[in-house]
Amino acid sequence: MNAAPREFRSEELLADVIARLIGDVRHVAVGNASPIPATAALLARERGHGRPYVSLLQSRKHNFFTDGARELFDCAGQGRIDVFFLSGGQIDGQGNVNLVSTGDYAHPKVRFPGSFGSAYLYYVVPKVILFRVEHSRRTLVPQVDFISAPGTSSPEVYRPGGPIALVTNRCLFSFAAGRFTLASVHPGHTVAEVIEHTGFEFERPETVPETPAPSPKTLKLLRETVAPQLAEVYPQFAAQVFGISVPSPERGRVRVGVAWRY
Amino acid sequence: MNAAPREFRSEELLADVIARLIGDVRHVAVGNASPIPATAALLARERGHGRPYVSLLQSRKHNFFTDGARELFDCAGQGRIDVFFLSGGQIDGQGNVNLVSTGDYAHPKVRFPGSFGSAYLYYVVPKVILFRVEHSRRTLVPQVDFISAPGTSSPEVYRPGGPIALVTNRCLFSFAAGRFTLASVHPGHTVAEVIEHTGFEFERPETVPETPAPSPKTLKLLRETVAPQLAEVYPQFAAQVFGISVPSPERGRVRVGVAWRY
Amino acid sequence: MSAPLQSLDDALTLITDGCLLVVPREVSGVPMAATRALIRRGVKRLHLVALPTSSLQADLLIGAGCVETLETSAVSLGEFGPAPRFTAAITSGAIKMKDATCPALHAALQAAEKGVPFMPLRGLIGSDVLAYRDDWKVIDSPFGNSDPIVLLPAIRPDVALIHAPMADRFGNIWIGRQRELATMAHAAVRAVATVEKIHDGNLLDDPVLAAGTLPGFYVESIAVAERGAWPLGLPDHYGVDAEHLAEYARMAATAEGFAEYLERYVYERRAA
Amino acid sequence: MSAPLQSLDDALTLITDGCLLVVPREVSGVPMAATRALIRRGVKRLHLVALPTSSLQADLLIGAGCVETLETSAVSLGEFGPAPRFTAAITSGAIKMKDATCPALHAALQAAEKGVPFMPLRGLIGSDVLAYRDDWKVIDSPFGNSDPIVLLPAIRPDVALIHAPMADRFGNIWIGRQRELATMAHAAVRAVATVEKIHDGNLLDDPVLAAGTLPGFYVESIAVAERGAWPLGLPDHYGVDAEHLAEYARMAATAEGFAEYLERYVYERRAA
Repeated sequence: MNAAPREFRSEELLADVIARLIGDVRHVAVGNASPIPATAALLARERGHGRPYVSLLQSRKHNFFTDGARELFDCAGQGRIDVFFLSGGQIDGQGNVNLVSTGDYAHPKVRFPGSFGSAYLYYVVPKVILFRVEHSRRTLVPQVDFISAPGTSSPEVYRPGGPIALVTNRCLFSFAAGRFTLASVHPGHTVAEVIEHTGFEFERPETVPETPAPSPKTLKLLRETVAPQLAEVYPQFAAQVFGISVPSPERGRVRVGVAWRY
Repeated sequence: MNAAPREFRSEELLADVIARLIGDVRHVAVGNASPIPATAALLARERGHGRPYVSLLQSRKHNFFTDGARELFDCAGQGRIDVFFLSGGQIDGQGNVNLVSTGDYAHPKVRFPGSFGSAYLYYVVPKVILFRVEHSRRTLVPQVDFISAPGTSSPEVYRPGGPIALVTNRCLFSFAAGRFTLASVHPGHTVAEVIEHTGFEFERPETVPETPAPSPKTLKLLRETVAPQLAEVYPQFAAQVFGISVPSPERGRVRVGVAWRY
Repeated sequence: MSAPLQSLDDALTLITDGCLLVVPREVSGVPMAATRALIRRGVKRLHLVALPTSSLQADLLIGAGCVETLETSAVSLGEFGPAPRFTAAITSGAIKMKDATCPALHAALQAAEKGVPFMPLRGLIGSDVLAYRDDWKVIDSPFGNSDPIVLLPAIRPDVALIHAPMADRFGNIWIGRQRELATMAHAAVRAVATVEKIHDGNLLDDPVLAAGTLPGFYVESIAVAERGAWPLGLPDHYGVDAEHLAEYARMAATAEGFAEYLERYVYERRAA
Repeated sequence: MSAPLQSLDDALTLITDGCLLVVPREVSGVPMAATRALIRRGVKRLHLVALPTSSLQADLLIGAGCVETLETSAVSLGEFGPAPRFTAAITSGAIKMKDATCPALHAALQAAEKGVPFMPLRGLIGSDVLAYRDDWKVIDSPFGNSDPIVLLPAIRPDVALIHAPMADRFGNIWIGRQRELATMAHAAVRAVATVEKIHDGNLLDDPVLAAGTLPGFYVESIAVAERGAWPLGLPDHYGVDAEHLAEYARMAATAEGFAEYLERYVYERRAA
């Protein structure tokens, strides 16, 4: 339709990619310090005219839980959470995620915060979307040093959930049958670059499509409708990316993905 | 001290007996439709100057639970309930209680309401006081037809709790090592009468003492201090026994032990 | 999520013949108006779980022939005597009874709430409650003394049916201290509620009200039923109608009297 | 029960060296004033359970040498980066770490709440979280498909330490939606709380407040600590002090900077 280059930020592209991955589901939950997945979930809700239900766990407004900190996990165990997001200090080609440490567990070289709910949610949430902005051989490795949660399980293990995709700053991988497949490369990036910076092996079709840029309609939705909602939870992010500033007495500054800097 | 006959009602005697059994503990819980145990618990609290803590499960005022209907059982499982009361359509000489049915379970002759929490609380509450006003060969049997909860358990079974006594309209039995022992006979009743009306065998000392009548101090406490508190939960009982009438918009009439009439 | 507010009959359409239905104990806010509506509609073959006990509600449903299986710890009219239709149905073998004990039902619902296949429970060993439940298992605990412990399979009801003081137009329901109502809704596939009234605004917006609120996310349909627990009570709102319960106990003592009760108080909707 | 209201230091005497202490996650109302008081007193060898994660609180206690064993799912300063003293203690081997996952800690506390020796949990199988926990067991579920499932032993803390908006003179504490605070108090042998203020009257007398109240029966001691969660936030009351947390992250990046932080903000009581 429109071959002219459009102006958009990489955060907007990533949110658009993730919103498509979310698809038509009932309930998306977004953990802490995840402004881009939160943007994507709110975008999906706008497109779906109120569906899916979006829980931003860091928010008071977009968070219906009243049974304490366990309710998210109980809710997931009941099968009521369709989509969740996970990241990792390391992610490997089998979909294993490592949120604990590198090197020997008893004498780690680098310690990450810890596994959070991954060792449970990765198993029970049908669509887990892996999200790691930094796409490098340091983060995307052949084999994680510690399996916080495995990408797949043997058939006797109860596992209605698992990874469906991995989104980075360079590309989108889909995940099936225990392997990643390069699904699309983001505008401005190349397949060769993806191969160079990926520590694990992955499938790829002969021709790898380019990730579609966000449409003008999507950009308008993001900037005019989603951004103001986001500002309650991620004021700094909303200001940086969308130029939206809403004073929030309850929230401090948000730095994207900083927990994973090492 | 005082050899002159004193005027008291049998409910006052039973409450006094039970209050002594309660002893020095932290927390007494009283189930539904149990006005005499409730009277005893409130009497024990008056004597202990606020200790034990008394939970009347039928009350809003004397009931601190805020975690729903399960909190009583969780609380007992935590070891926070020291005394509880159970009754039974049948009670046998091994301390087994039957709250389910007589005859064959599949084709019962008489059906009682059901086991309630007995199959749990009898095991975990340290002092369970059995209370059955009707002392007859129909209620106190050699062997219950259905064991809602057993009087004792084999050593490998986790069982910090169990029965310590059985109080009836005729006497007080203590319970230890899987058997009842006649501890005292209430004024106006005899050992011969107890033997005649008890369906199970029990130990008894050569001389069986008479259950002490409530002291004037106890009667004063019961009538002036306990009865008004009781009226919130058991208005009919408080009116009948103590002549106290407090209008209560939330409560209907209470008929003592009527659930066990058959 | 838009408000699932409906008429009473429409709200109850989820409760179909053969449904595994969980209802609360007699003092937690029993949906009696909804129960009468279900009887009028003629629901059949319910697997009724009363958490953990019941009084008039189970007795009415049993007497009206709506129940195939009953799973609970006790049915009784309390101060008003035995539950006559329950007692008659058990002695005649008209319904299948799964006798339980209160904390076992709480634990089995919590298992479904937590998405686990079972929950352990102390007690029970050596009782006939356990002996007659072939769906309950005993294992040696792999911790501590390897002592035996009972495992109870999760109960995941098709529908949880509750009554509460109020709901808002977003489907949120204020349940207060009756937190077993939240567990029921979490454990069930779907929750259906009647409420005394509609609260203006969003219950989750006020932190004090939110603390006692079941989020609308779990709630499929809501109908307003004023005094919807009558003749039972609603905690902190109204007490039991003692005269009516005494009348019920008298009438339901015989099958004929019970039929007359249904005619007068259920089918003719006089009191609904 | 009389009111257990005490001074902060007196309220904390229950938390002795070697104590198994459970504390709440970073957004539930963290007793930071109490944490600073514990550091000033020099508590040692804590077995600290953070339900299910922690931020500044665990980092401070670890840095100050109060912790022997840490059991939690994650420690991080969130937007302010890694938790530097936690990270340093793990890489140097100064503390024993028991890595968990959030729902496992919730389940283990609920096991203690329910008086059962263990709770089952889905997930975990095939993870190194499970591989490194020799206190967790796997059995084949005796229900359904005999599939493997993890059993977690109950965690029964000696003390649960919480911070909440208010308490009354009867020891009741209003916790609102932070219901994990109730589970912590139920599971622990004793609960100790700091609160922002004292509520006149009895919290249990008002059904709306009662719905969010932890009964005083579980509470051993309470101290008033205004802005007692600072520099963390208290839900619906105040937010995090972002400048302070950024300053902490900078200072605690080195052992020397952390010592200076302690001197300035903990020992000198400037901000307590």
